[in-house]
Amino acid sequence: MMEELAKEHGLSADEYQRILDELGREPSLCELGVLSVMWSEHCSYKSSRVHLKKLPTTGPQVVQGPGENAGAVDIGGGLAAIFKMESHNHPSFIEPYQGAATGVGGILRDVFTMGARPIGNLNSLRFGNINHPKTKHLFHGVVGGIAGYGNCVGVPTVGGEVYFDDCYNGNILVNVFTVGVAKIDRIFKGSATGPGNPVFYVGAGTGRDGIHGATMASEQFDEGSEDKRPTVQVGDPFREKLLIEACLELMETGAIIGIQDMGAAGLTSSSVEMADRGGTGLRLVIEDVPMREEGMNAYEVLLSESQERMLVVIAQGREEEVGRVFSKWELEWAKIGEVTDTGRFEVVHHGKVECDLPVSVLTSSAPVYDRPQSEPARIREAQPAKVEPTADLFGDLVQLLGAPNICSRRVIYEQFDHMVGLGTVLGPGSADAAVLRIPGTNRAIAAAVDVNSRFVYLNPYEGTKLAVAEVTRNVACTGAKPLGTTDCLNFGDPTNPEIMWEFAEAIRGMAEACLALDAPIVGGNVSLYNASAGKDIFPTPTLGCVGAFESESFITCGSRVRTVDDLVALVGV
Amino acid sequence: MPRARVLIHNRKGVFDPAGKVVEGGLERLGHQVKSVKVGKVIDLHFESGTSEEILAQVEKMCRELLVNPVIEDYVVEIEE
Amino acid sequence: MPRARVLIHNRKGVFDPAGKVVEGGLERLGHQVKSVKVGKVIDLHFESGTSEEILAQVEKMCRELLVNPVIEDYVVEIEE
Amino acid sequence: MRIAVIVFPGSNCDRDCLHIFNSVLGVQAVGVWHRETSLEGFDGVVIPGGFSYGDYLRCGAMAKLSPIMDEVRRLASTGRAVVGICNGFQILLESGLLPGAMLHNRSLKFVCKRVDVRVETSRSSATRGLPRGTILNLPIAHAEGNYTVGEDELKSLEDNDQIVMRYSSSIGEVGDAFNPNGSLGNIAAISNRSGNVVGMMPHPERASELILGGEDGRAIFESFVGWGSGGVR
Ligand SMILES: Nc1ncnc2c1ncn2[C@@H]1O[C@H](COP(=O)(O)OP(=O)(O)O)[C@@H](O)[C@H]1O
Repeated sequence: MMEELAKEHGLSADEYQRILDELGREPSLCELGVLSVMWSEHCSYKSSRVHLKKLPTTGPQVVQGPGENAGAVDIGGGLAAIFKMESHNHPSFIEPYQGAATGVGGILRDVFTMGARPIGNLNSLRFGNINHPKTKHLFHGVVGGIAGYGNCVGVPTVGGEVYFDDCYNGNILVNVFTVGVAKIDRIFKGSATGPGNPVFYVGAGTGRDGIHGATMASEQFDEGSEDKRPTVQVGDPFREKLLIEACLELMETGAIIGIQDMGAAGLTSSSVEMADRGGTGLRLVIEDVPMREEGMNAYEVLLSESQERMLVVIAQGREEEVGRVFSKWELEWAKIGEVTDTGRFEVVHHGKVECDLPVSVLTSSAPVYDRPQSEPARIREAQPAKVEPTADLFGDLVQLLGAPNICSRRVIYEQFDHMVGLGTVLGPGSADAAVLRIPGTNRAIAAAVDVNSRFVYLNPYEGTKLAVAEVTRNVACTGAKPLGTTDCLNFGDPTNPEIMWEFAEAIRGMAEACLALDAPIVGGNVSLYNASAGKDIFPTPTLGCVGAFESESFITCGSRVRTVDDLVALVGV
Repeated sequence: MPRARVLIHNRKGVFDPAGKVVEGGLERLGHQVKSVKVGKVIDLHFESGTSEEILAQVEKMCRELLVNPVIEDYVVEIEE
Repeated sequence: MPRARVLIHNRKGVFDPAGKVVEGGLERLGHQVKSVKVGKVIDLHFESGTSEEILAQVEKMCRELLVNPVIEDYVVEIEE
Repeated sequence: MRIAVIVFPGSNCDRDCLHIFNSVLGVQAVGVWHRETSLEGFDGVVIPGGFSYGDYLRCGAMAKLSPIMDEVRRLASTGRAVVGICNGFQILLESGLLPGAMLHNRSLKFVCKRVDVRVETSRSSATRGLPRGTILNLPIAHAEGNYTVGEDELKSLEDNDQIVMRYSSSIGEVGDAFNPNGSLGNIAAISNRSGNVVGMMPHPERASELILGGEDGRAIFESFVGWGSGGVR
């Protein structure tokens, strides 16, 4: 029976056998739930890990590479830019407004978790054909959700990109990016150290929403998937705003040992990851978790993906500071457990042990696959398209400028508050990258997100190199020096060897370009199974880049023609 | 003139942030209330039609536009 | 457990942009509707109390917080 | 001179306003948490923009319940300058310090862009140094800025010179084409009768430094500061 249940949890027969071997016994239902989310593609990167290892991730400017909640680069003046990009594709297809909104919420938490005040959001969106019957609804929902969340938390949405293509008809992409700034010597990590230290839960209460969202994000869409509805969560940007302020205030007190947001797979992945990084164990008491629904069991509490929650390890003796700060900000908080030296993830509910697993089984023992690859036939068969010039070049130009993939994005970015925070020197529509100054200093950064997935489809290796080149060039055009990149790798079904080949080739190109341009990858996200009705999307490795200015005075004027008689020069090959 | 009323709330288990905030506000004013849910009401006026016709039509509207079944539940009330 | 429902609409003569948008949306879908009004519904649950007590209390809540009389009208319904 | 910038749960332009006072104008300003009960020693109050209480129920509705609002009311009654920006304007309306209410923008969408506004009076605490007819280019960012008020009150606002700004073209034409949200009479800002309490939808703090693309907003802060502790004029 357990085997059947394991299958329902998305674990293969092999994977289940591996669990039996590791544990020497059958897991409990609760343990099975925990194992399934930790071993899901979303948390374990089981299909991508072998490839991601090949990316360049170091450099003198790198303050924090992959492995933490977000990456960080040194922008001078004792400051670090902390940034990350994440996908919320599948939830946004099912419920565009809330899917996109909670995507923004999640990426913000990844960044302020590290001690950075978020100063800018960007996004990269892909929709189906503009005339497809679903596109309009999805488009308005996603743009509305990004606006609704970002505007309310008071982080400006300063740039992004939007493309329409048939390949996204049944599987849109919503990639969201946040950058924040922190003092280099005040960066916080998601690590649980010091056995005996209390573990606190802060933020909104836990409900039954989003249970199994993490597994859902790794499953392919099929006809019935629009019915898998309760897995979508509702975001509360108001509470997130309070959470940002409260966490930043608590960080000032020095009471925090480690802090981590509860993202996909909620309480489970956050506590397991914290114990794993700290080389410790964690013991949680379910009935102490703030809940907003009655009668929730351990399984539900562990797997809930309720939004706007954080896990914090506090130095023993500093407990009352948590209460002081979080009560002031009108947020819920509770001590829900402590750090142990057992190396185990233990969960008790009313005295009953619901889960007792070695942390290592959940993390390092998770399966890793080097899946088979094969080059798709289209790569060699592709022929250059023939475009015949017409007599009416002006007419063609007008038509091009009005095309959905080229026309003005004003209707989108005017719905985003792109000025709050007084940082936006060059906002959407004014340059190839967003430029944000850091008030109170003479420093500024630039950030951009880019990829042309059609190029990547035609040649994953060259196309991804181009994406890295484009995103760093867009940053450089504003006068900033590109320092680091983050990626969001949206691909199809990894069990299809052709998709895996696309993936490996894209990584090869990305590695080469990032190395050549000295823009190491400091963080990233992988989203697989982007397919509907057996049809995969174009491989879409979205790149985000952050660069810095030595001084505000190096900011160029953006991409606008200024005055009559200005010189126009063409630079490059 | 026949009228239909659609009452829309977040589904059970789906978080209702507005309700939570209103609850807090009422408490601050000294009111004792167990829980608050905030939803939408849509009143539709028709030129004509029997209750059955209107009910069928409004149900269709709910499916097509008015309600987001992923997170919302609804009730239709017909008045003549 | 007693329950009160407050139905809030924009006052007559006050523009109801949400209603207009829904009206347009329904028309585009081929529905015939004379007019649409979009409002709020607030459901309040109480531990206890008679209908009269609750009605009095909810009326007070409406005056103090729930309703903005400059633009809104409301109706209270009590259920036991 | 000491300015209070009120901070509600969900305010998000409080830090921006503090920056303009403290770092750009060199005027001391401090954030005051909404649960405080005294504004003793302050000469003016700014209620900043944002989403107090998430704008749930109605914009500004929850904020009016905060303890600090009694003090804001008291300070207002002594003639000190009280300016509400965006969500702050909505809070002043809900609190009854200014007449009228806000509806959703007629587009039903949030709108963030620069607009031109025409100054309609120089007797408010926000426009004291500015001649009537001055055009200011200021950002707006709101979903509910569609100001409305009863006919009689509108007339009284007009008769008493309480309309502070209207949306306009860059050369000062006022008309529907320049109205970003559908507000009655193209109103962008109003004041109370004595002119010391002002609510405005535009964000002057976002246009007070050249590096952010304009300085028109500075005049508003300078007027506000200049209103001083002198009380009713
Ligand atoms: N989803 C979005 N969110 C915010 N800004 C956007 C979005 N899409 C496009 N923009 C902004 O609109 C402008 C034009 O976008 P795009 O057409 O992609 O420009 P380009 O091709 O020149 O990079 C850019 O400044 C970009 O940042």
